[in-house]
Amino acid sequence: MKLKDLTSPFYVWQRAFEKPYTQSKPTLNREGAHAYRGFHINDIEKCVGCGTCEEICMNNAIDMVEIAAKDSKKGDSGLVPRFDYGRCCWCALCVDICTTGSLRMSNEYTWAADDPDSFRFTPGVDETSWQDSEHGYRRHPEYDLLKLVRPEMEMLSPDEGLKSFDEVVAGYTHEQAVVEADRCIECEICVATCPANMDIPGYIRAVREENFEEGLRLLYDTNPFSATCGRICTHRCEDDCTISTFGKPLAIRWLKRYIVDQVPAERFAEILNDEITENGHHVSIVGAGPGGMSAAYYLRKKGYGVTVYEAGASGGGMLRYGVPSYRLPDDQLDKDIDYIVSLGVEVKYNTKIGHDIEFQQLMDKSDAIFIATGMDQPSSMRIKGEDHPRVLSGLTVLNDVASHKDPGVGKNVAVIGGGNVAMDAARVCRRLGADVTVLYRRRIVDMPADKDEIKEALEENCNFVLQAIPVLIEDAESSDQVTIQWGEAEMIAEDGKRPRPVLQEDRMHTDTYDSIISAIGQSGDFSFLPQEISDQLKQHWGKFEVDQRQRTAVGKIFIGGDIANDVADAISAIADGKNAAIGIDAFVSS
Amino acid sequence: MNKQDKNPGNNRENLIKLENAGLTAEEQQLFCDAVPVPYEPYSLEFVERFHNWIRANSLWVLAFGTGCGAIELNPLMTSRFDANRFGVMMRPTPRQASVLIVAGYSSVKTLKRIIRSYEQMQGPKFVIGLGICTINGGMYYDSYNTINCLDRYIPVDLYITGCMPRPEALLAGFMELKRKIKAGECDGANRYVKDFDWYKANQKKVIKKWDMPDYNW
Amino acid sequence: MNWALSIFYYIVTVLVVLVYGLLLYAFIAKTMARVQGRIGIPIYQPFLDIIQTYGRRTAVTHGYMFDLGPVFRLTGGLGTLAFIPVIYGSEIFGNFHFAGDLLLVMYFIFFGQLGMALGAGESGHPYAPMGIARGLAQMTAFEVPFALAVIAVFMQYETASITEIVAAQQGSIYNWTLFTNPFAVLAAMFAFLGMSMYPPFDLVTAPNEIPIGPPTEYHSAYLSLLQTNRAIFAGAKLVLFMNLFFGGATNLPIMVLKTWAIYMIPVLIGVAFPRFKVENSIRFFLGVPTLVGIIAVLYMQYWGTV
Amino acid sequence: MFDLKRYSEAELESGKFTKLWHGPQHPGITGNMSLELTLSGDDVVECKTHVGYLHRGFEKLMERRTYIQNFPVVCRIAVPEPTFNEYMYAAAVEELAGIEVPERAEWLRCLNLEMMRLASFLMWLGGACGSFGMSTVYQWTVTHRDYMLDLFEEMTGARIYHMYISPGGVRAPLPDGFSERALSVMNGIEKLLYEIERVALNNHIFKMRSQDLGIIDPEMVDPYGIVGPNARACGFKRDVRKDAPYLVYDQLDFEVITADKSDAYTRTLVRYQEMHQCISLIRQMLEQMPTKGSFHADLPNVLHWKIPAGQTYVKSECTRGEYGYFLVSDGSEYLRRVTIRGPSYTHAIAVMEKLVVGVNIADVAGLMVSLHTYPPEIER
Amino acid sequence: MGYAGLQLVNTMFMQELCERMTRQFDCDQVMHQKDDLSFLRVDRDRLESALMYLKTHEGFVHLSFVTVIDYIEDGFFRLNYMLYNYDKATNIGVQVDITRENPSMHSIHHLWAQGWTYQRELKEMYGIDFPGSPRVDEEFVLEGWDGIPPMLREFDTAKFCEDRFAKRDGRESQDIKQTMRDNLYPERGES
Repeated sequence: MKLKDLTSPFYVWQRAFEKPYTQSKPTLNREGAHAYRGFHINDIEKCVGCGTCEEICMNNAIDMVEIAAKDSKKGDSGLVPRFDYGRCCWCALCVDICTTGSLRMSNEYTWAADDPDSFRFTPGVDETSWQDSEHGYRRHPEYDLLKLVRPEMEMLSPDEGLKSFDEVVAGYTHEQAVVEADRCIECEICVATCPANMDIPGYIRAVREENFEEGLRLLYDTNPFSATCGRICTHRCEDDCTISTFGKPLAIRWLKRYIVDQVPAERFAEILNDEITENGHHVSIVGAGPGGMSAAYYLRKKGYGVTVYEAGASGGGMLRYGVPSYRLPDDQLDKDIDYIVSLGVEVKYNTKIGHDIEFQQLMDKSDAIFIATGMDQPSSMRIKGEDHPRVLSGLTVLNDVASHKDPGVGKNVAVIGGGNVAMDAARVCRRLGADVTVLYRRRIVDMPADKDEIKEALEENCNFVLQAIPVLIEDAESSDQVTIQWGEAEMIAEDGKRPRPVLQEDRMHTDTYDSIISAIGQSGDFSFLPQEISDQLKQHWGKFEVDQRQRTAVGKIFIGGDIANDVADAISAIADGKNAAIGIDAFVSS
Repeated sequence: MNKQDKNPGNNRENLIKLENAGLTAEEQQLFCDAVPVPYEPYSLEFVERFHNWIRANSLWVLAFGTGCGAIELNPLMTSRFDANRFGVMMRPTPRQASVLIVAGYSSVKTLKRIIRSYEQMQGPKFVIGLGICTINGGMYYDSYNTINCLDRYIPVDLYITGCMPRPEALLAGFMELKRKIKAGECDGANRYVKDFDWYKANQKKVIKKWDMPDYNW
Repeated sequence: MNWALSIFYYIVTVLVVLVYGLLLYAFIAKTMARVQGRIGIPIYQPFLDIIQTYGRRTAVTHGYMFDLGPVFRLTGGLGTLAFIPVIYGSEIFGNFHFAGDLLLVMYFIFFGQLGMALGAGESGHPYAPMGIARGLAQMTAFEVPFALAVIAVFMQYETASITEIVAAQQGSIYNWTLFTNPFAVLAAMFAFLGMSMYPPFDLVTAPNEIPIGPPTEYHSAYLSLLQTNRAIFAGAKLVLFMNLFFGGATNLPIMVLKTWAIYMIPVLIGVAFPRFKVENSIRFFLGVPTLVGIIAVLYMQYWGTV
Repeated sequence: MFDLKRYSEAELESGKFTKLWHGPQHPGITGNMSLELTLSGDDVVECKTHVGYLHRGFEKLMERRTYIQNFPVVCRIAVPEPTFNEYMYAAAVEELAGIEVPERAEWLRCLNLEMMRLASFLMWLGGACGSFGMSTVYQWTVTHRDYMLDLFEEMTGARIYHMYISPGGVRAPLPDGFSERALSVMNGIEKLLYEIERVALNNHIFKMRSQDLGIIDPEMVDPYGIVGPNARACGFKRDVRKDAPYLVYDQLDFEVITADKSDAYTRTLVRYQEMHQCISLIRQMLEQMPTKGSFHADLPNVLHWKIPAGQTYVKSECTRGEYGYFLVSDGSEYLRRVTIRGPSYTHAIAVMEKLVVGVNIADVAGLMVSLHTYPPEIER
Repeated sequence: MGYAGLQLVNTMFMQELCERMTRQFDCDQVMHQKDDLSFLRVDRDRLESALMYLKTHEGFVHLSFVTVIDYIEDGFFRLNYMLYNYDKATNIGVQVDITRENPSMHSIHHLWAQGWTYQRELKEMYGIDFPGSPRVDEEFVLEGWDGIPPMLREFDTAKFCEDRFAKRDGRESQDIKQTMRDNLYPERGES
């Protein structure tokens, strides 16, 4: 025994003369650290209700609920997360994975109550003491659970692309497709945005799991033009993809294309296994475009006898004549149409209603009629001289190219307009070896064309002249040429509305081109409709008014496609076709 | 609180029969079925109020670390947060304790001990459910061995959410408990007597090895 | 003196000692808390605790002995206090005294413990008898030096009346037993360490081994009685030691000061050391303290002249 | 080799001996478990451990959760020391999934682990003193542990369950000014440790109580699978950090601490020295740690993360010794099987039951603490 | 010799060991997971001797754990004995496949004094019997368990929970796709 062992313990008393450890102030509610994972805060303005938080929560602590302050809209389900603080473990995975960054945490942590059912709240909606807290856990900017970067897809270089009409986009390789599909968080927000309400997360999952047969079945559930849409769809879904808040949206379109590319056309029948039981009814469809053929497919699947009347020599409508083959090769379009035809749909080509057959005849022999003639008449620029022979319509140019004819645009071309047709026309002209100038009234962000198309057009050295309003078209010195007068425009916003281009009279320019391609829009031609029917069908801004299932005021007649919807793209037409099929089925069977 | 509505079987016949049920009356007495005695508040109101004030300021906590929440009781009771200065003290024996802290999840095996401890405590007694697991199962909502809602097995006077609740949150919880006791709102022990059969039925539903002596003398 | 009045004075004394005992307890608890680096209980906390346990509305009993245990314990405390002059020469705090009261006090000190032992033994909890066994064993052990010290004091003052012992120490600080008979005081203070239930001798209630010990099963009003007794008994013990060895007290402040100082001795050691096992404890008391006690007696026998 | 029973079952049940339950509701037990002691007088003649009061079925629950969802779950397995679970789980998943962790993340992980070790030891040291009746030291150490928890709170966002080491790296870099604050806490703890050395380790009664208590014979170490400080205290130079260096331990300067006799006191001493070692390691790391660079590897989409089929065993040195995860994946989004090997498993059951025989009832708590066991990791 | 060098030696040791084991105990499958971890598959009846050999002759003195993997699809349990060699710093996992029906295995409690604890756990959690192992039939972590062993793959803990432990009601979550359909395109998109 050492004496030191008896004396040194008394050293404890030294502590009595020091300041106590006890934290006397503040005793309660000491503020948590700045990055403390306390109670949740949700910015419901930002929240799109994607439900990823609910999915990742391992404790089932999150419910997605409807709230009064928010409605569903495209790209926003209108739901917000409600937390059960009888479950939450404050791991903050929900914050890490939050696609919009709306969810974060405060550094508050005190909540005591006697009612066990009271520990539920909807952050951002329910009044809480911590909702304005500045501190608390946030996802570190360099730390991502979401996959924000798209794999680079192989594309023809602009120079290469210009040399031929070969497809520009190579499509994903297997690895790329799986990696890209893996990015999907399956929030299902995009389903509402897709006009056809395709099961996008479903077929992306199929890609991820490399189950392409299942993927194809899912595609054909809602869209019989999958090969086509996989190439040229306007992919509104990608605009609303929740990943796009912080990163690149999912390449939904390319994944769809990837599925169809994996399955050879011969195996479609075997995989889709569409068994048809005839039900004895007959439906006539006017127009073999995407809308018409889609309706034909779904009606046929339900057992209807279907006859499609097409004025052109082959099916596909605008997809064939309006979309150049470097975006949509003909064989791909044929793949889709051939499958539909193979189910027993009768297509009468070169048959124009009102010319080869009277509309009334269809009315008499069919149980229902679906009209999807599309808009094939170019709109007028409403300026003087637009009937000049060197002023061509964009559609005509594309049509000629599609039918392997030379449109004769010359070496120096002006394209007027900013839509997809304008872009296509410009790029076709580039492939024909012309220098292209695109004149557009507004800014590049206002262009209705696809972002990809604009980008590719720019890459292919199309010269964009923006905020340019054509004023006058005149003869040029040479008869092979034409002169256009245009003025610069200023974007002027009037009382909060969308800015409008206003012509600046003092800044006028005059240019001379070999030809001018006008591509500022199209309209439909409904002259085949008998007057009494035409009177009954309501029109609005050149479009027919229809309901959710494409029904019109005339019971038997259903209308869809570009002539009925506002967006006028392929996928909307396909969706219209499908919904018309449902509507017709309901109508006929009632 | 319409507790009656929540009680599916508030008569003695509906009690779940267990393996011990077939024993002779003498042996059966060994197993807890006797209804505890309810207690009356003092007949004079100001006396009761005075006592409530005293009870609130002298909380004796049973030192039973039932789950992971016990880890935050250590700082609470020691120098940094020093709950002693608020009259909160640890008692190692249930007979003397007035507050039972169910610290987080309770496994079925522990629940049995919790009930046993609770029944040995003398009224008025208070129960604090600590952490999410006592409220709605928390982390272990799908575990085969942990209960989800504590208030089905013993009456709970206060819940503190968190995983784990920090010592400060615990202190705030104690302040809230004090407020409730002073206001005379904590009648958990009498609720337990009143709905004894309901509680027992729930307990017997999860605790299958029911060799619980009667501790309600 | 009127017996009724002296009983009234006694009751007053008990109350004062109770209050003082509780305050002293709280103060010591705060001191120990301070060493541990915290603030500790409020000074009035022991009062609240007593009323709180008293205010429990249910109680269970384990038999008559169980009920009687706390009563015996309190009787021990009250009896001890009854024959100790809290303040020397004071009419109110003088208490009862007669020629052999020190012996009676010694008896009362054990009476409480034994009564408690009987009661707790009936509680049925295994920790209670274990605590009792430890407590009695340790008590027997520290009783040896304490008895020797008291014998030495008897021999020194040639009286068994506490009042007279106090009287003999008046006048100068050098008249205190502390200076006149240092060995006896040393031996007694060793025993006091054992009596006061602070580490290293707190093995009766050792919380990490046998939680609470004998009173494990005591609750509600029983516990309230025990707590009351703890305050009174601690006060009585302190006053006894003050009277026997530290010259007693002639007024309240001196009493407070001296008892506090005596109380601080076990506390001083208590916070610095862990707990003994029971055999260590017995071995300890039968070692040096007993030796010192014997020396004290021998010293008085052969050299002690006052 | 199994058992050195001195009494037969029949004798134990004969009523000759006292049966005493030590726990689960008992202040002298670590965590929530119980010892069924059979006593002859004050001495234990037989002991049965009862665990399972904290059983949550983690291994089952983890089979039901995706790989990312498991990472907040695992830290609950050993409550006072969650970080090791996070690291082991992350390491196992990374190994099977073939993920390369950035260097900075390795340093941050290592720092986090060492801080956890120190915090855990602090609490343990307090408990070791407290179990012998020195509650003063317990109060001090728990407070200083709380200062460590403040650091954790800053670094990770939580006090107890940090959920910081996620598969792929860590969730956040160090906040600004962290190392200054960490160093000042380290200085405080170092000062405290010297105080404790004076007050407890050089305390006569503490030595008296703990020396020769629960001696682990070197012969016992292998059959009983004793690891960590318990084994090191009887001279085995075994430390996963040295034997199979993980994270950045091969870049740090430290020696394996051993002693020559594993009784309760020596085990305390070994751990005491390891605490100093922890402080030194933390200081080294704060100095050498890279302050730039990525701290989290790219993961596949965690919502449907599939890991190729495989099995692996990863281990690390926690405060109690070898802590390991055995992970089996079957190519799906869910793991097939995980086994968590906690050193408490053998320390608290087999070793405890052997060592406690012949020990005084008063020393059971002290012995239990000196083995440093955490019940939640036994039953999981 | 640095750590890397040591590791190279250990790797070689490991390969040689596996070869030796394959020769002696007919291990039908050897899997090298990493430098210091390999798995061997041995026959049920050779396990004891294999473990004994590894322990006494090859220095694998430390039993890290015993566990089992339930391959319910293929109808067998795979027992896994993880051993460790301190000198070579290498782990070896010895694996045995046993049938899922009335599973039973030789006890190893005489090889490692801690072995019985693992066996007790496996008996409770998987119902694998280890005849002769001490206290193997006592309850280990569960109390009053009345169902099939809970760690078996066929035991559905979520369902069990639902049946036995009451949940708090008032929790309902809305499906995003369905809500958006109801609100935005109620009549479209169905097939």
